[in-house]
Amino acid sequence: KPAFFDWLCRMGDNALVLGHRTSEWCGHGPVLEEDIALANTALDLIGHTQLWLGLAGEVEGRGRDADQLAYLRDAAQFRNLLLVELPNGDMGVTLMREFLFDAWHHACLSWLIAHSQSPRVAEIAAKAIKEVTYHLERASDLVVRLGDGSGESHARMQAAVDLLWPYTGEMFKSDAIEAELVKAGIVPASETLRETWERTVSEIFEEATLDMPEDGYSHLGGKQGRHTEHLGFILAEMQFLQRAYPGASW
Amino acid sequence: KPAFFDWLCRMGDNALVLGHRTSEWCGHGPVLEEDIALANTALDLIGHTQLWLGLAGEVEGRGRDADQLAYLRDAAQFRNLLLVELPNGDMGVTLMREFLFDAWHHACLSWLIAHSQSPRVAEIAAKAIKEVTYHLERASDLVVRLGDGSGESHARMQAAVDLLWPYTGEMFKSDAIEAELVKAGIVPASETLRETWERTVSEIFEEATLDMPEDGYSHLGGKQGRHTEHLGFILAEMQFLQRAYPGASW
Amino acid sequence: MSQEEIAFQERVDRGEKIEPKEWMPEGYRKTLIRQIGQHAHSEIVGQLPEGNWITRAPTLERKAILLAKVQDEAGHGLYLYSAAETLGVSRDELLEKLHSGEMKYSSIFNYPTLNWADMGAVGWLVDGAAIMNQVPLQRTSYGPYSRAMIRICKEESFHQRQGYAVMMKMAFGTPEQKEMAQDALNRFWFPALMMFGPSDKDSVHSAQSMAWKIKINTNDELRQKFVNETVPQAEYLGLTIPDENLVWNEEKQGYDFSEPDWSEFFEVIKGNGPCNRERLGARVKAWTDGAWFRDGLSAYAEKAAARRAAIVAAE
Amino acid sequence: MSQEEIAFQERVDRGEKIEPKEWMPEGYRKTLIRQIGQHAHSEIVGQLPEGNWITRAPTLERKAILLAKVQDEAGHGLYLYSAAETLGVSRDELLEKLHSGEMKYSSIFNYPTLNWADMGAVGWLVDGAAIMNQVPLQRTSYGPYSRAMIRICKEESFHQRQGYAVMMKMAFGTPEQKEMAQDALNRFWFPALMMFGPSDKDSVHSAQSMAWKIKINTNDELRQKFVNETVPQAEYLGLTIPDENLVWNEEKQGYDFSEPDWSEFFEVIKGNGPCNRERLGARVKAWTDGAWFRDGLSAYAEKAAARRAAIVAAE
Repeated sequence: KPAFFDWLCRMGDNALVLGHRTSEWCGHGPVLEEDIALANTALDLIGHTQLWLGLAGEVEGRGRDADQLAYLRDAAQFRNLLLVELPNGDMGVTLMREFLFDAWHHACLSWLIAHSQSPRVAEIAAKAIKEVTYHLERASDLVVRLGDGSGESHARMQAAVDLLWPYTGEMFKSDAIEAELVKAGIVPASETLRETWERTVSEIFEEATLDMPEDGYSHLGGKQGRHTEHLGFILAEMQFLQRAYPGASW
Repeated sequence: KPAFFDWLCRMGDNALVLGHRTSEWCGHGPVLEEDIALANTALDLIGHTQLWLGLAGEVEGRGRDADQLAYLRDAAQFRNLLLVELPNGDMGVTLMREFLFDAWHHACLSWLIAHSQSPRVAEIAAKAIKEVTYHLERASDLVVRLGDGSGESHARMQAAVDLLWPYTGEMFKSDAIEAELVKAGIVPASETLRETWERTVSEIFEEATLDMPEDGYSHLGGKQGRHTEHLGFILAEMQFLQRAYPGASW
Repeated sequence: MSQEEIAFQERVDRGEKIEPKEWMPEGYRKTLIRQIGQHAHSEIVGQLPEGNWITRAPTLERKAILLAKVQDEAGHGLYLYSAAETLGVSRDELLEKLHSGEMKYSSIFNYPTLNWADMGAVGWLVDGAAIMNQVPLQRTSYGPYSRAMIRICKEESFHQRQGYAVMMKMAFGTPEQKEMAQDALNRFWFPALMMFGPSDKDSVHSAQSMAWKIKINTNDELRQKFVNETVPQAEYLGLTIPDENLVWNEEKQGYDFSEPDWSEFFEVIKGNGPCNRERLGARVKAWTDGAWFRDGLSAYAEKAAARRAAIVAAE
Repeated sequence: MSQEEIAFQERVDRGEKIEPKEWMPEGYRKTLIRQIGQHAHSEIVGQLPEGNWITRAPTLERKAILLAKVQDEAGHGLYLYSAAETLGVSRDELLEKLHSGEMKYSSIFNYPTLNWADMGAVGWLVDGAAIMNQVPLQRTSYGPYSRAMIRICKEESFHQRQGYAVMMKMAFGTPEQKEMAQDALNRFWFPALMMFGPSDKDSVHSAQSMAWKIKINTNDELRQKFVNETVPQAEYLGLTIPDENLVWNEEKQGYDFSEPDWSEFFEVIKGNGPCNRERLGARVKAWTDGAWFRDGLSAYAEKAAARRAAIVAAE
């Protein structure tokens, strides 16, 4: 049960933190259509956060709801991938991160729908996958168009790949908490998602004329609560009102 | 007494917020000597914060100490000038802001030492002025050297002046709270400091070959708690630990 | 008036809609472009004051509502630029004029959002005033504009209700929350009144615009209507409108109230509002930083078109 | 060995200090430049992990202490670049090598600071290990280096005590604070042990450096000394050193402990540590963004010199 809680926080925190980063673009996008699409993506992710952290709170059974989990845990209790907390960089980095994450997210949700022994988990995954399918299509399309676009857009997209690649390995790295849930048939072993992910990524990169880096060093730790220095600043901002006015109703 | 508390917060919050902005440069300065000088300036300002807010807490008489005032008030309770909460910009903006503020700060402290009917206020001013004199000398020197430096450094310094000028009028704008204390002989009327300030600024600008803008529209409100959108973000970061772990001892 | 102009005016008077390809006076076209363009700009600049609180929204639900709202505003911008495009001006041309300062956006967005209750006040007062302006425009003479306004008004009134809901939470919340609500009302009341523009007595364009049904009511009529509707809402919230002269006038069956400080209004229009530099700066920066993105997409579109042409040629 | 080299080695053996203008072997000079430069770089990069918490320091006093500490580090950088300059290399040359990646800084600064207790752990463990390395270097053969180390060690031991004081507050504080303290110790323990470098058995340079008294103790000696001193301090705090193999060895009158993961050490040196990109990136950005500032000061200095020359010529 603590393992299940932990895993649900991983899912919820990915959505929450990526939603936060995405929402930072609101009103600052390169074209109006992007302003709309980015706000929409952030909105979907906040919706997923409510579902995953809501279930996490139920599983934990200590009366914490999704808001309390989102707003009253400090960085070391967060379980998101390092990838999603990195600064937005330019729109190339933001889109590439979105694409690399979506490709994993889609594979993960697909497995959960098809195989999870937890009906609640399968149900949330089924709700989320519709939106994530759209996110993945949109991100793939833009990666292709910008990768195979102008000289500058190609260079920026390749720089984004090279910057983010060392943070992708964490998606496929198992640990004891996951192993427990894999045994129970609730979640996929992380490494089993790699093949689908790599297929998606290599297909899109080929079309986008982008090089896939060699696998090298991977930055790890997010799933265990060891984050980058960025997460603390995200939370200081996100949690301010709940921290400053404890118990108020909004 | 509420007026006195309010005025002491103005002094303390100026030091706190400018100290915060200055400290953001730590480790990111253009030369090592600047790293040292900026850290030192920030350190001095935090020291002044402790003195002013410490006295504010005593005057208020509700048991709040300097830390509680610094860490547990929200933006609308802050009384600093808008000038000090503006983003750092480049080093030109940071130095110009420092100079414009120091010139006022020095004039204000000088008055307090010579005339304030509150011995406690005069005593704090006497402590602070040594450091502020040094800040003003340093900032003046750099404004001159950069203003009369290269074409680019001149252009950046002039751009900094033009950006910051509309925020200087607030330093010389009185209100009812101040009027009460002026009557009691504790503080100077804001407008009386303008002459000294303008003399300092115009002398240095002349040497620096910088143009003094026409007086135009002034942004107001900081002294009454109506701030820019920037202050909320400063406080979210600054106050995180005190807000997240209430009552802990550090 | 030429024959064409007379015929045109008769159509407008009969309540017919003017459609894009139909003849219209040059002044009508120009006034519409200015008005629709300015409205479109207001929608996209209007993302910023509320966008300022998205990352700090106090609950996940509030965050989602705010995101949806900001997204709607961008969507409204899109409808309106499309409506303007039917008059022969491209979105990029209009944006260029926004960025250069040649065209304006609503001054209200040059005020800062300083506490969470501002998310309520913006919805309640700013969207409220906008709706008051826009509802009559559903009956405007230009077809595409009228249809855009119908769509927009539906969403705006939803936003206004959401804003009022935030206000209720704050006004009926803790003492600190109530204080924030009052502070928000204090700061937004007069700027909201200014949204209707100065008294029409001083406006030269109004008469012609009203004849063309581009403008339906006078500024003063709408302002009075807004005050009449808003005061009881503030009373329900237990908040005080920051106007000592506000009083019910039995005779006119409406409130008497103080004029806003029009010198402030003109200062803000001149660029001296609290946030003019930040707001326009943010949009210009977004546009400039996004140049490579737009260029990249264009380059791809050209390549793709060339590839398709090559395939067609080979067949 | 040449006569000069023999004489030089005899001076070193007698404990004489070598001064800047005196003859020295080229290898001695080069090794010193590398060692002092790397130490200077470590001081300035070392501002960043602690600088990360200045804006979030939990009390005004803690903020002031942290500011003073970071300022001291920059000051140490200044002494050390000056010491290196006496060997004929300018600060700018050394910085260029830092920025290009040709010269390194201490790997410890590539680890992130993730909670407030890290401000304690950095002082206690990182400064503690640094002092352990530096105290013997007060007796190093090169005069300017030796004198810089005396000054630096005094301040560093003050920093270490402050760090330990933060650790005490955290370890004896609320359960959450104690958890942060333990977490900080868990993350910094092995990186601190790595600060002494790999075992000297594997190092080719060590023997020569020791003969020249540029290096005084072996890495393993110093690491053992550090563990012996630190374990009781951790016990006093009620914290657990994250090493299952840690045990007192009565015979050697010291602790047995696990080797750090040297593959991690070499990865971090290669650039793959958690923060290498951020740390070096921040310094390069500071330098690049500051170019106009440095150029402006130079331009002024030239103008001022020309003005003085003109006055002299006119007299």
